[in-house]
Amino acid sequence: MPKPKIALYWCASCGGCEEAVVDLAEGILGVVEAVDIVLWPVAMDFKKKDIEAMADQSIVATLLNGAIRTSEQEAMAHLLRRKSQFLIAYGACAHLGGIPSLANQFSREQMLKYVYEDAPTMVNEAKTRPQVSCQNNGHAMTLPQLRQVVRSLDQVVEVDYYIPGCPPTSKLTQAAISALLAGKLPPKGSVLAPDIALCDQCSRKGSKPANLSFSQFKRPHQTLLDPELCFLAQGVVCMGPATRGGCEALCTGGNMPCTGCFGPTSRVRDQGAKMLSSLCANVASKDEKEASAILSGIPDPVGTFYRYGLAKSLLRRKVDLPVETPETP
Amino acid sequence: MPDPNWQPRIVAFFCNWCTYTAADLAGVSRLKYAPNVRVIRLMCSGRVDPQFVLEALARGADGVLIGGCHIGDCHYVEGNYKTVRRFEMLKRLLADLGIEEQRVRLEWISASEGDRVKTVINEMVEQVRALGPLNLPNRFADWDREVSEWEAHLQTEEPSARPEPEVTHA
Amino acid sequence: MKYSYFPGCSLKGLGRSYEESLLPVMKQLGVEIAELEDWNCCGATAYMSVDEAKAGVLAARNLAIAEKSGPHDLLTPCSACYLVLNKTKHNLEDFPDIRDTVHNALRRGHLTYSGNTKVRHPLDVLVHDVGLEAIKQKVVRPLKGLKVAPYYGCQVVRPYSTFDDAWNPTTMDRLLAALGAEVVHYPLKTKCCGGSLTGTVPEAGLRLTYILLKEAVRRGADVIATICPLCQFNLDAYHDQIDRRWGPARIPTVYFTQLMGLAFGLPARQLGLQRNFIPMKALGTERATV
Amino acid sequence: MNANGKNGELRIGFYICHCGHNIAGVVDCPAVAEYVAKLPGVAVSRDYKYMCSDPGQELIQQDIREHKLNRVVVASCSPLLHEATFRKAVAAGGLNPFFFQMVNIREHDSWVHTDRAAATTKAKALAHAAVRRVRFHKALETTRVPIHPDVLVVGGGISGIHAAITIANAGKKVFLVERDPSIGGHMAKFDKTFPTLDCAACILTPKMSAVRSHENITLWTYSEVVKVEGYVGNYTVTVKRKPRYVNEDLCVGCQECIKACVYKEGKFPDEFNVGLSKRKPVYIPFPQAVPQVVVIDPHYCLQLKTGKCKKTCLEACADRQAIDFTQKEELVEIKVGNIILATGFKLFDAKRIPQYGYGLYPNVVTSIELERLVTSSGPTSGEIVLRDGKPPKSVGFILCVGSRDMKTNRWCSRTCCMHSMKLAQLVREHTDADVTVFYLDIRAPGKGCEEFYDKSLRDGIQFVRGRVAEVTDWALAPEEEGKLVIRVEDTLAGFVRRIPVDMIVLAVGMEPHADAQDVRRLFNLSCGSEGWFLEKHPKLAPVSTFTDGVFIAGCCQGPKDIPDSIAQAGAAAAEAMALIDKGYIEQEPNTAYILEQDCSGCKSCLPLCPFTAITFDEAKQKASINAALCKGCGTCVAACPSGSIHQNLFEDEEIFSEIDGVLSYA
Repeated sequence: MPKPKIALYWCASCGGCEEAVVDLAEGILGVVEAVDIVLWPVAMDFKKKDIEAMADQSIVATLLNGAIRTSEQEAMAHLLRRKSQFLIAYGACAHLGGIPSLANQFSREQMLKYVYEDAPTMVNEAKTRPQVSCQNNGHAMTLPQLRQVVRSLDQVVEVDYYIPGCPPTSKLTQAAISALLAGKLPPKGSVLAPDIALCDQCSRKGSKPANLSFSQFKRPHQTLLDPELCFLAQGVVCMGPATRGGCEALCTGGNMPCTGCFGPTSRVRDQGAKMLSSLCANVASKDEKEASAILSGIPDPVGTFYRYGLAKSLLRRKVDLPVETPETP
Repeated sequence: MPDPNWQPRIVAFFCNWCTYTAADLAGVSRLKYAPNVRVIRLMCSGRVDPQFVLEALARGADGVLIGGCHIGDCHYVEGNYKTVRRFEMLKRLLADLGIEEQRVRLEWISASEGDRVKTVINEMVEQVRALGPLNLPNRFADWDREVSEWEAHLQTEEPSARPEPEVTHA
Repeated sequence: MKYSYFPGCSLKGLGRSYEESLLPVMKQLGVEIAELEDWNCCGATAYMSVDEAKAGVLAARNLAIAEKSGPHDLLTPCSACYLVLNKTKHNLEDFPDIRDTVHNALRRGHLTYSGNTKVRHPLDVLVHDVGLEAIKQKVVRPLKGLKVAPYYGCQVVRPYSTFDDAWNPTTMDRLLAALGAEVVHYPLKTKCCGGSLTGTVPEAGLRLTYILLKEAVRRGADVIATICPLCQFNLDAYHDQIDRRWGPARIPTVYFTQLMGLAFGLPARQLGLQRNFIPMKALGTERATV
Repeated sequence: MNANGKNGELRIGFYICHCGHNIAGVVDCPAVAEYVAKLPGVAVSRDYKYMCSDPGQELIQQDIREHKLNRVVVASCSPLLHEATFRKAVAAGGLNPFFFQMVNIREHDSWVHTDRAAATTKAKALAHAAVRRVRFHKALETTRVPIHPDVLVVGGGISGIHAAITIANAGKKVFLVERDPSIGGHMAKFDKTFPTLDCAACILTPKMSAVRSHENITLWTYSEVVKVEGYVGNYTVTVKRKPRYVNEDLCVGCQECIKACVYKEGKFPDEFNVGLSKRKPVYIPFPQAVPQVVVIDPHYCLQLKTGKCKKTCLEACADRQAIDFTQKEELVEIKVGNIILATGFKLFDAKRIPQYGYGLYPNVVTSIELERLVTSSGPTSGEIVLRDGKPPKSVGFILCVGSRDMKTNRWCSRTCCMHSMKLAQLVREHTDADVTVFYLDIRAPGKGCEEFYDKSLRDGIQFVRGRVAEVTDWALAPEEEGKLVIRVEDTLAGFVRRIPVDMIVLAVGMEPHADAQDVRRLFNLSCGSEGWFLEKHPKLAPVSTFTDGVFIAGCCQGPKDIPDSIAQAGAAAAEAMALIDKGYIEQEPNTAYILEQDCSGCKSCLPLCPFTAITFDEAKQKASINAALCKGCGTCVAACPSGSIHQNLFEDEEIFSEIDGVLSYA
């Protein structure tokens, strides 16, 4: 019997998710033993046309990481969707839009202008910008089109499962692959991680007082972080209470507060709104001005509450940005 | 082009004890106000989850009005303190995401202030009318046109992109 | 302590003794006063009742000049000016159409008025900013035994009773008491002086003037103290006609600043007291030991 | 979540009420019914004239049985009015009563809008929201909370006295708390009562004695409520008992100590006589005071102020030893099930209208001052005299002082017309004075009051219609010399008059107490914009408040005369007794709850609950909510960062579906 075919692909991502797969270490050998990897651009030399040549649904599962922000990524997502029985959003970017979706606070024009003209490290006097198509020495050249909106994978194609995290842990990855191979999968659309917030497994949980209220918010660089005390008890925003667990509390274990990469639990529609609600409710002051001063300790609410999830938040994007009419790439 | 028939749609969350009752009083007193507000009754303004506000905006509300008891008068002692703090941050968040401040409003209206319900609703409807439609569902659709059109384009190319069916020759 | 100063037409004309007494008194108290440059008519009287927007332009020009000249409050001794300038401030806040007209007009004159300059009456400034204690300190000749009827008139307390009660103001009562005078109970303190009716419908206007005078006399006052040039004129200038109609009700009417000047030991001539039709009797020469 | 319970298929019944023309006059009810009929899950959609009527309710029950409905939505009036009615109907039809949702299309729609199309659109949107929401409803049970049978009555005026006696007579225990040293309130100061002119003391004193002697009434005078905790059926109230420096149990009211006081004469304004007489530091408020116990005023008592006094009072008290200078303020905690507030009113301060000269001219008096002058036990032993001791030859009454006035109080104080007429008649009876009443309108709607007005006219009392401009002492004509002159526009004669009189009586209106806002907060009530305590419904629930188990009676709810106050006091007593005799109240099952497996134990919710209903289970490392303590505000639900706290009747999904519903119809 032929081994089941697996594809790994990356879109708008940092490469961390690829590392996470490599981090399976010797585990990867077991995986390689059990499956045939048919696509893994970071490690193996398969081409798009190889995939195109395969019959629809002939790949058992594709683990796709990265957000979707170019036409090419969309095309690949559609292609892999068609060829795979299970399409799995792997990592925070594919799951929620991830860090790349913070770009949804700006228009494409603002971004290109900054990157190609205004950035302090940029020397580009001609103000050359990447073009979707151009002629060079009589050769037509094309580039994928940069979309005006950054999207999570499921905002482009149907997704069967999600493996959360920036990046997902080896344990979760391994467990997901095992479940997949054993055919023991939860209902479609599930996030393959515990449906309980991070505090449940955080080693600092016991140090959190029962009557916590905030009279000041500090950012991690503004204070010497106590290695054992609950971050919220130190006045440092920790997204743990609003974030799905399953990450083994690696950040809080490493003396950094949770920034929310696992996304919300299944019971929450908007992770940022929920965290905002909980934090603000517990601000100590009853005076409107004083409360406002305390809350000014969180200077960037979007970056704080939606660090990984702006694309999948209820508003998705800064809503008053110009809408550019799509051009065929 | 703005639709000349457009009417602002405002979702209101009123607490059971003060503002909802005040709205009842406005009714009993036959005060007349703009018909653009849809009231959702909650027990306390403290129940207003910021998710509700975002959901309302995302689903097509042009504005959201929250009504609670005056500070110090909360039926549940201090639910409205929580509301006011959440609202402060929510306003900042919404501003950062490009939603005008006047589209969300928090008002303390006690059970006896039926006329205040009228004033606040009329004011807010006019403010939101002046701002024009927010219309997020349509904006979402506009944004996603780049995706749907590309998808349609990919489908037209699909037959040629598809591999020849594998044919085994004997 | 520094104030801009809008004298208005009266203080340069019929009511010049008001200015003559106000300026040295303020100087004695160390209050700096700078007269506005190029001020114009406040917009009062007839103009205000014919076209509020245009009257507002006149008033606002003065306010704009005051605002331009510095962050000081604008001292406005004449009650009519005080009312019109304050009314204009209110109108600019409350009525968008007036605001537009006024701002357009100011813009053509390269002026702006943002509403920041406050319009203050000297009585308000003296009692609330300078303070009765500081005033007492300057009294060298207390007005002991002088019975004064405090008369406020209408425009300073109505409709904008900003610094005192509309029906029973007491600021001047307290000020006069601080000078050592005996303040008589004078419940007519905000009644009409006859206003411009003394000239137009004398049978109505003069009757009002007469009531004020004869009640002051009946209550044993030696002098009526006033804060308004028109009141002072009405109460002082028509005694011959009043004599003819109702019999004599002779009592001098002076500005409260003139009484302050006397208490501060300034000579009567320097305070313009010689301009009164009904002269004030000379005060005793008793000097307090300072 | 399985929205349909075990039935599987969702079968919603929708009913829209015409409410006669109240709704149907503005909202196109059949069109709404037709629209809703097409929504998914709707099995029956009807419009009907009066849904709250018996046939309307029967219709719902019949449909539940015949059409196997498992959800019901009624669009009619406010749920605050009829939710209970329809829940009962749904239950009678065999469904759990909480499979029901109400849509408010009367108070929130037809009554406040005029545009038929817009109002109909709004009704459709609201109906759509309810139809969507109701699918998530769950079967719930109400819980029963027992009612503590004791009652607290706050305020010992005629209203509080009547309420206390009524309840006590029914065999329930009552605590009556009064701020002053004696009960009796304003009525104790009155000489006679209108319109019957019967003696106020004769009808009040027996009731005051009854309070003192009633075995079921605990009377605490000179005491104030300082804290109220709990909820209907279970209030814990803290009462501050101010020291009167006299042991109430030992004092027999012989008043020997008053005679013996080192002050030989009264020196301090007597509150009961509104300052018209003087009292000593040790005093009894008035001869019929209840309790008959003296009180020592620490502001004036030499011993209490300086510690240096001969203490002749102690000697006079001798071996009774009732006087105790060491008495301290005491806080007492009591448990009651219901509270009746009868805290009354204060009189308008006439100095706020300076043009009437009160406080300036000695012979301008208030109505209550004249009342004390008329009373035979008053400071002048019933002689109506001017300050110089002479009887007045003419008296003017100015009505609506601090009433029906945009500058002071806008409301009508309701009693001043009749009260002034009573005083006017008494002035005519006691003196030869001419009496003129200056009025805006005469309000005489009470039983026997119009007849009383007639009698006043026949008695020769003059009535001048017009609001008095001012009271002055300056004369224009010889007959005005030495008199007070009332300047008024006589609106019937059509000219301005000057009327000289000797005495002026200002009929001062009623106002909420200065601390009404504090009292309101203490008992968790609302006030109307004027400051009177707000009743739950102006017509249907005039003595109930929005806080269950707290009732209001008498003038704290608004100005009224004695019969109306007594009627309200009786009504409040009956409302409280109805709850006590039922023995329990059913609590709306809108409590919050935590799903244990979902809770991460983040503790964010713990500080948010003002009722300490949320506790943390250290063993399980999870939070849990005590349903008995939870009041259902939902603040913790909104705050739970992982969405693990839910609220019955207000589940997230229910509210989200309502939001989507109201927005799904343009």
